[in-house]
Amino acid sequence: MVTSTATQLEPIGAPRDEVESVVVRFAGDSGDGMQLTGSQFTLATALAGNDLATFPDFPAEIRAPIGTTFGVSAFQINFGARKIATAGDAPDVLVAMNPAALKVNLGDVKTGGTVIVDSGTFTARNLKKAGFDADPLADDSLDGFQVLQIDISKLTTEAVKEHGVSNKEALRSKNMWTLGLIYWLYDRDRDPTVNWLRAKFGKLPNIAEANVAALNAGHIFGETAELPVGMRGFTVRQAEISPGLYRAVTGAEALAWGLAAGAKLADLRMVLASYPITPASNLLHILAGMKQFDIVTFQAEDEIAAVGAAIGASFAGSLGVTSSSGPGVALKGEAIGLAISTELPLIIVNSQRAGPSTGLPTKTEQSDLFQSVYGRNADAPLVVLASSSPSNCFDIGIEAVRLATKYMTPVILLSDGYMSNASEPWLIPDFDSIAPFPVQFAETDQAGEDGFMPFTRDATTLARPWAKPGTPGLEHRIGGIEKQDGSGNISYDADNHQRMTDLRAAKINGIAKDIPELSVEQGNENGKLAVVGWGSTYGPISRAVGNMRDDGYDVSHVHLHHIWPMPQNTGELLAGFDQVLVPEMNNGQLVKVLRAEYLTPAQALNKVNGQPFKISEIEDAIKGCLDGQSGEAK
Amino acid sequence: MVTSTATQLEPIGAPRDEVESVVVRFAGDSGDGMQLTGSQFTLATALAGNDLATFPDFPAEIRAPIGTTFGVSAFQINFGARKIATAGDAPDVLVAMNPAALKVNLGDVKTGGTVIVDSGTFTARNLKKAGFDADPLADDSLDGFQVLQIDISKLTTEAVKEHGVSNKEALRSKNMWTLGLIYWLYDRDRDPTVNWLRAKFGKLPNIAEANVAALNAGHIFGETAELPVGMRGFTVRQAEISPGLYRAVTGAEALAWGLAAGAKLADLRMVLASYPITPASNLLHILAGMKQFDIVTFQAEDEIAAVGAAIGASFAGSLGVTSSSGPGVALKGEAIGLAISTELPLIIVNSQRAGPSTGLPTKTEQSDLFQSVYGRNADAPLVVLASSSPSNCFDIGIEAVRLATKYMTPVILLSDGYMSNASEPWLIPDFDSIAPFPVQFAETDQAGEDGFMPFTRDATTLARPWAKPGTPGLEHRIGGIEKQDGSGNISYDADNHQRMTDLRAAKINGIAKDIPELSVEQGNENGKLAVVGWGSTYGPISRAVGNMRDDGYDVSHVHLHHIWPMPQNTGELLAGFDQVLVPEMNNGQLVKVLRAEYLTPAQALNKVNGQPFKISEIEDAIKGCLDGQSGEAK
Amino acid sequence: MNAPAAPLKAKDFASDQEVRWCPGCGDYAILKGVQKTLADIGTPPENVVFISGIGCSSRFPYYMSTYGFHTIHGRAPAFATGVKLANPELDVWLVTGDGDGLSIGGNHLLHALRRNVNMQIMLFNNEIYGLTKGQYSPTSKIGTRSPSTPMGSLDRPLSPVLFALGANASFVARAVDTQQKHMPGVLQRAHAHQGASFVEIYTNCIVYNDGAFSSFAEKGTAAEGELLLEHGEPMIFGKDSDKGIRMKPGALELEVVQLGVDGIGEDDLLLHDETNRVLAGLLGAMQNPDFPVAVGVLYCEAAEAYESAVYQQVDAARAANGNADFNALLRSGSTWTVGD
Amino acid sequence: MNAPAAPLKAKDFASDQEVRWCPGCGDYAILKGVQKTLADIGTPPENVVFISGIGCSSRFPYYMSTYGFHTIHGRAPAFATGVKLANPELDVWLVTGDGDGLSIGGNHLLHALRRNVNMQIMLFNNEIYGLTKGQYSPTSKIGTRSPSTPMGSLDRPLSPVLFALGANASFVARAVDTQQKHMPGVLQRAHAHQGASFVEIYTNCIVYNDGAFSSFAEKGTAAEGELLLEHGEPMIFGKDSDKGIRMKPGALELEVVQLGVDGIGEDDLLLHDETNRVLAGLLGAMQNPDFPVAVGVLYCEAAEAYESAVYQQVDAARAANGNADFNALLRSGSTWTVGD
Ligand SMILES: Cc1ncc(C[n+]2csc(CCOP(=O)(O)OP(=O)(O)O)c2C)c(N)n1
Ligand SMILES: Cc1ncc(C[n+]2csc(CCOP(=O)(O)OP(=O)(O)O)c2C)c(N)n1
Ligand code: SF4
Ligand code: SF4
Ligand SMILES: [Mg+2]
Ligand SMILES: [Mg+2]
Repeated sequence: MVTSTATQLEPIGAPRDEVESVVVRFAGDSGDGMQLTGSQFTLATALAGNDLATFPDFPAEIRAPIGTTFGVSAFQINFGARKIATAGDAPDVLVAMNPAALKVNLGDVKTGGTVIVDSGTFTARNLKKAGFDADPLADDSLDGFQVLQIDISKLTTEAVKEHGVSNKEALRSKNMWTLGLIYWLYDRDRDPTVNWLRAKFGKLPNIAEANVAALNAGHIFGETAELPVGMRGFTVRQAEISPGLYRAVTGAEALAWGLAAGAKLADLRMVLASYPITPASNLLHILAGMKQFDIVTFQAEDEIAAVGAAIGASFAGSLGVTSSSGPGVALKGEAIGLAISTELPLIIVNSQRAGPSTGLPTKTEQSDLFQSVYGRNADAPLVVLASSSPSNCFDIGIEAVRLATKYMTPVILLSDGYMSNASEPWLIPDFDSIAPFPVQFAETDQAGEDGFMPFTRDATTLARPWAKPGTPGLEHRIGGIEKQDGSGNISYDADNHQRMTDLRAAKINGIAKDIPELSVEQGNENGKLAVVGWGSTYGPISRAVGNMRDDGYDVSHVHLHHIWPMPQNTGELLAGFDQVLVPEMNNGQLVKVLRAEYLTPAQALNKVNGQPFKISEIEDAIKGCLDGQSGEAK
Repeated sequence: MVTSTATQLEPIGAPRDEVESVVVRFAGDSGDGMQLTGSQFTLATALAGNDLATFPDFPAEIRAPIGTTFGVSAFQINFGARKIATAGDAPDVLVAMNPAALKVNLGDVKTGGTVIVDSGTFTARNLKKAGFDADPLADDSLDGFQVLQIDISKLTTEAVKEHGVSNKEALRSKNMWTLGLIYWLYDRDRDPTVNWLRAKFGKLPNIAEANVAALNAGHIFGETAELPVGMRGFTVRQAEISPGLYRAVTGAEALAWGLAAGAKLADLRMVLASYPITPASNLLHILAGMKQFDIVTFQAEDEIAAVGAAIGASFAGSLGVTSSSGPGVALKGEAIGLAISTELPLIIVNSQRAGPSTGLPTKTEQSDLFQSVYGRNADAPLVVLASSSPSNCFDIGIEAVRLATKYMTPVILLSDGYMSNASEPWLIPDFDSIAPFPVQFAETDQAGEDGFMPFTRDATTLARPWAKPGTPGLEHRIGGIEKQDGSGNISYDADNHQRMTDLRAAKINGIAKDIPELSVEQGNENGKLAVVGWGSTYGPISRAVGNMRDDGYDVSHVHLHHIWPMPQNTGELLAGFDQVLVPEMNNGQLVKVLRAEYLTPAQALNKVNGQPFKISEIEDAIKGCLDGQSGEAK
Repeated sequence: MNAPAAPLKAKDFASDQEVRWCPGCGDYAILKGVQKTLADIGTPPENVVFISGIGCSSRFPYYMSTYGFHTIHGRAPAFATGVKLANPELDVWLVTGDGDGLSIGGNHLLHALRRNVNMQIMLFNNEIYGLTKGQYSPTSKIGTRSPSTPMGSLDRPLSPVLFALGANASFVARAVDTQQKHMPGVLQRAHAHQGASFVEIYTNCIVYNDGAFSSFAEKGTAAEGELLLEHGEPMIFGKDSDKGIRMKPGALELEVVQLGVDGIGEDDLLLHDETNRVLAGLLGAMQNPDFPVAVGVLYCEAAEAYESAVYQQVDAARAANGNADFNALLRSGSTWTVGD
Repeated sequence: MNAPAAPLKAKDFASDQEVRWCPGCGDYAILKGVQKTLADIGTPPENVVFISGIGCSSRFPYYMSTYGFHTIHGRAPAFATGVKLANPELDVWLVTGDGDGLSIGGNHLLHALRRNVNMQIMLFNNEIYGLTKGQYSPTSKIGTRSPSTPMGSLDRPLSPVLFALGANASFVARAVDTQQKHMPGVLQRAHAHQGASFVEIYTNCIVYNDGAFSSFAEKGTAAEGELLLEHGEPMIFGKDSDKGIRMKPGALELEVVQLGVDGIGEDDLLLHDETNRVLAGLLGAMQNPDFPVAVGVLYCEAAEAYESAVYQQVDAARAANGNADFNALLRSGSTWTVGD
């Protein structure tokens, strides 16, 4: 049952090797439950004290015919005894539940890596569906990998026999068998998963027990079966992690909670108006389940209606939020201009995806920075923020609410498909320790002789007052036509338009004073090379810079959470480096903004293939910048 | 009847003074016929051999109550014996047909300039409507101007008495009386206007003759009345103008004709799909009247439908064109992304107006450059062109069609409200001398074994073939999902997405090789200062640079018609100057693109008050850059 | 103690902004009618919000002393929905035009109507684009010559009320700019209705489409050209109240009959039934010259307002989940502790 | 000489692309039905263009061997209008979904229908958003639990056919995915009609809304749950053809009657009249379980197609102005000569 391309076999129960970090990818058909498997393994790994990061990869099709390559679903986890920055470049271990999963994922596996396949699925029919001309288990396709061919289907069916489940149900537990094996491989505790299974299938005890049996059987198989050379259990030491209570969190969850927390801190009702679009819909779904937090969600007829309703909600004194992905945000441009002109708070969340146009909806990209900073008619400045990791979405969500309400301005918050779906452990903050920033609405006595003046400004922030309909004495009318400075009445006056344009720009630029200065994440404050990132490239850049610094390179990591306006010292900080490299999952956008703003001779490192950067790709680029340069440090 | 703030009077029939150039502004109520007056004066001036430029200024309201300031309509003309670059900074002569017209326009008049008012309209009621607390003709408001108070209303009524028109109709001829006076002032020929009046009112001969009588009466008044000191007739020598047949043309007309000409040269039917919006509607109106040129115009339900229909028309093998202004173009962003992704020709005309949001619809601005170059989701490159003057719209219209069809790409063509409405004399080109560029559609035999491959590319242009539905054998399907290089089938392949992104960028960047190199319009190829403009700032920059060069300043004028991609030598050319100044009617947009692309330390000169630059404003900025610098030339 | 407030007058609802429609524009009359209606209703101005899109008609909010939002072209229903979602207590009035509401904004109008968001939607129908200088609109008659259709328009027009009925609207009515006595009654009914109340108001654009409704909207033509609907009343019209509407025998069609001729009496006439959507459709389709134009409340159906259903869910979620506790939320699901 | 072309078969209209709907999705059946219809009609594939928006249903064009354009969400009618304006000879078929066509795309659908652009519009109604994983749509029943409405949806649904009638559509019909015999006939009628032919096709989303139409769209339920419309024929349905539809006496309403009971015979039943828009509205509103669901051609009215009127104007302009001469155009109006 167990065969191997390697010929020698190791004795059963060999001692475990210690490894610093590992990347495992579970891959199977959409129906094979790979996402569940992955999240259980994640939890077990977190409980084992490793640091980790994960990335689920869903198929583009809703439910592709079983066994086809475009129906393959995968879940990758990177875990280790050190700080884990990304979900990992190349898997050390690939679990392929069918030929299609093997076909799609094999190319990514590290040379010499381990490939575990359910050989029971390698039938002629399945091979054909996956597009194999010949059986890869039978030819030299897998040379160079550690291959574990196990008829998992059959072993699972046998293992669950006694629980009286149908054959179909039995095969549904294959993923638990596999999970059991991987638990053995990395010495994880099965108990939480057993508990979870029993809770999940509470009303179907035989299904629950069948799954438990499969899990145990896989584990026992690892302990007892004869595995190929080098294939023995591993241990991964606990990572040094700040103490406290942790959970796994995806970007979408953290963002939903961050926005909700922000609204609470601002003492506002939140109205989220959104139109479904991949990969942004999750935020709508999560917030739709949080009504008890005084959150109203509204599935509008389209993206324009969504942003319109959000702005209407803000006009009425709530926090208006709208969310979409690139093509949907494109539709919101005109209305965002109105929010800029009327100076109302508004949050626009963009979960970016690969484009242009419909593009690759399920693939990631960070190519909407231009659209965010520049993508509106006329001079229309607003705030642009970008979160750097799943858990950071919580903080950025709060920051977005703070700036939107304090400065009466729309804020675009950039996330991306990768970040929304990826998860990482999160040291859960104490909500009560976060300083609130309650909104002060204008009050009746603020109306002067000539009535209320909605376009007067706070001297420091340049924000105008926010007057809630329903408040006597503050009746006022606003709109998208240019407004008289102060009174807010329609004004066609030439000089007033100049003044208002300048004020709008000054208000946004002034926010630079109210955000943290830019500092280096790793490395020196000046030197040979700064690698400047934004958004979800944080992880790979951080690891790559760390590795290169370990190798003696003079390189620093700088990361921007505030894309517009940028921290006041940005130009100055970057001027301290001989070279500036800007890796982006686009064709070069932040790099252009930095060059335009500071004349920094920044160089682009672009990747637009729908996949996050590999650490090695950034390392190579750093070497490209620094090798061949003279001087003591590389 | 004629009084003056000056006390001395000159003898009748004094000899004429020669002046080099003059700016006259006609201003009155919307109902006073100022636009007609202006265009007749323009024609007479062109026939007199002067160079000229004009600018009409309509009120924002459709039909404001008579006599109010927001109902004032004006027409300005600058004419002279030299090359005229703009409609002029400050009027030498203001004609104010009522108190409101005086109120709105007086501030612009040159110190010492001439103000002609119809004193018959300065009633208490009209003064109040115009917002005057006291009669400006009675106090010191007009000190410092040459004032001609004439009861034009009364004189006109008398002049037309014999033609049996009603009092209302008589007063309608006031504008012709005034025109007659101005004709006398600048020694223009009345005959063309007389002919025009008789043709226009062919069916109402008494109205025609009343107007002719008013025109003549105004003229006679000039010849015979006692005018104030310094107020005598002028002559303006003929300008040196290339010989040939001329006409006056507005930007909207020239653009309509240019696009139509382009379609003809490309051998295509044009489908213009548009949704009305100020100041873009004119283009729709003009093309709607050109059906005999195989032009189909379609007033869509909104801007998205308009761009969609235009893309559909291009898919079907016609030239799809859509037109709007900033807020409307904002709505088209998503669909433009589809045209980029499907690589179909498409022309998007943006007649820019002041923003953000609804802004000042009837005021000009050139603040949609960012939106044009960057304003879409994802990496979505296209071509951006900008015309520099009313007549240049014809050439740029043709260039837009040439690039769109040759490169299978959307082209954004930037005009603006000022340019659309302004007119200038145009040496009419010979259409037969323009080289045609007929489109070669794919043919049945281009389909290979696996069928037609819509995403193969021409090796030089990187353009894909254009296959017309209806052609046997070329059936193919396209859409906004990423396409397999070559076949055009849907592809979720990572590397293919990278390749296609690169190809899309390379195709657009490659166009830089197919456009004229950037050259200086005036001045040296390198030196102390380059003033770089785009769009309708051409005129004032050109004149300002000319004036400053006459004064010995080392300054050159550079102008970009191709905004994206820019001419290949742009960076190099600009690098030859110590300083680069970029005047824009926005808050600094081209300047950012130049900095981002070439790291040129370009400085912005911004103006956002809804008005074109004054020559003096640019001259001042040039002085600001160069004065206080050492060196022989200033 | 609060002194009893003086009853509100129409002018209490006028803002200090100069009204800038063309002299003679029908919108002036509507403004008057609306101000009177609000005074009659007596809602305090601070609780009222006027929301509009873009167009001559959409300048309306500036002229009201209430809260107002002049938004962007066609999207007013979306903004208004957001206002109601944020604060269902506000009294929201929406002003749109035939271009704003039915051309660019057709979809938002459709969805506000079907969702039944509680507001009054007044569509000022002048069958033309006023603000952009006279292009034809989706309600313009076929053959309309306009700057964009110099040879005449070709598209079949929409009927705003039939559109609203097709959109599953729960309240559909019509009023006429010139009929100041009639309009406030219709608007009050619209206000009283729970949900999206759609009122088409014919208005004369004196500049670009003068006289579009002269066959029924003028003093001399109203009696013959118009049918005033009253729930439960027989459908009688004409200067001498001598004409009526009945179902054409044996057909699913209306016909005009002369009372007293061929033995036709009031009993043969249709009684207006506001609750019958099919009847509303038949009435909404009536056009001059063959039929009188129906004005008044065509259709009214009791239904729940969208935003009140929304808040019932919010309340239910609160009841089921207790007070929102962020620390509990963040700690829900699987957690683990990393020790010191 | 041209050899007489072999008659087209359904498979001549199948492209080489793998069909990627979920196994069991109703869209497969529609694909088959459409391919058969096109073969029956016999238009050469190169003259046919399929245009769609975004959604599971909107993947349709990829599976046809004709020209195809998978555009963006909701805007397909606009693209299709452009295609027809550019080349009225093309045979244009539009595929949209209940989300694509009635949520984001409602306005474009509305205007394509009222303009009467000559094309066939097939709205695949599965009462759910398939592609984005199961959110409720504008046709979902109130109370639909979906990822975005965990406590149930609150908006009143739209009826696609009533919407189309309100949009002044000239052809309105219905078909059902599972009824392969019936569908091609309806589609052929749609194709034959000059103008925008609207066909709602019920389709089962097996993943997110399985069984939404089981009360009439399945083998066992069709006879009782459905009324097949035929112009001029009495409205009879039921397994034993023993039920019928008539006007409720004295009311503007339909009712179901049992044939042979209370002396009711075929003569009492309504005859279907495709040309009566009001009848179409009554039929379109019928819903299970009280009424059978009406399928077939609900409404059909002869009308001119928009694009043919457009080209009549182009031809008239040509006839009036002679051949387009650019040099003459540029020299029209006032000109002057500057001498050497
Ligand atoms: C996005 C956008 N597109 C177009 C316009 C131009 N526009 C303003 S109002 C209007 C039509 C107005 O017609 P209607 O709603 O009937 O109002 P009316 O002026 O007739 O009262 C148009 C096309 C705009 N302001 N914004
Ligand atoms: C501008 C834009 N907004 C949203 C989406 C996401 N989206 C794609 S299809 C769809 C709904 C599809 O529903 P329907 O039209 O009913 O098609 P079905 O999948 O049910 O056949 C949505 C919301 C998108 N692609 N583009
Ligand atoms: S253009 Fe027409 S609708 Fe607009 S204000 Fe004037 S009369 Fe009224
Ligand atoms: S999700 Fe539903 S509609 Fe989409 S392909 Fe699957 S079954 Fe069909
Ligand atoms: Mg209108
Ligand atoms: Mg659907």
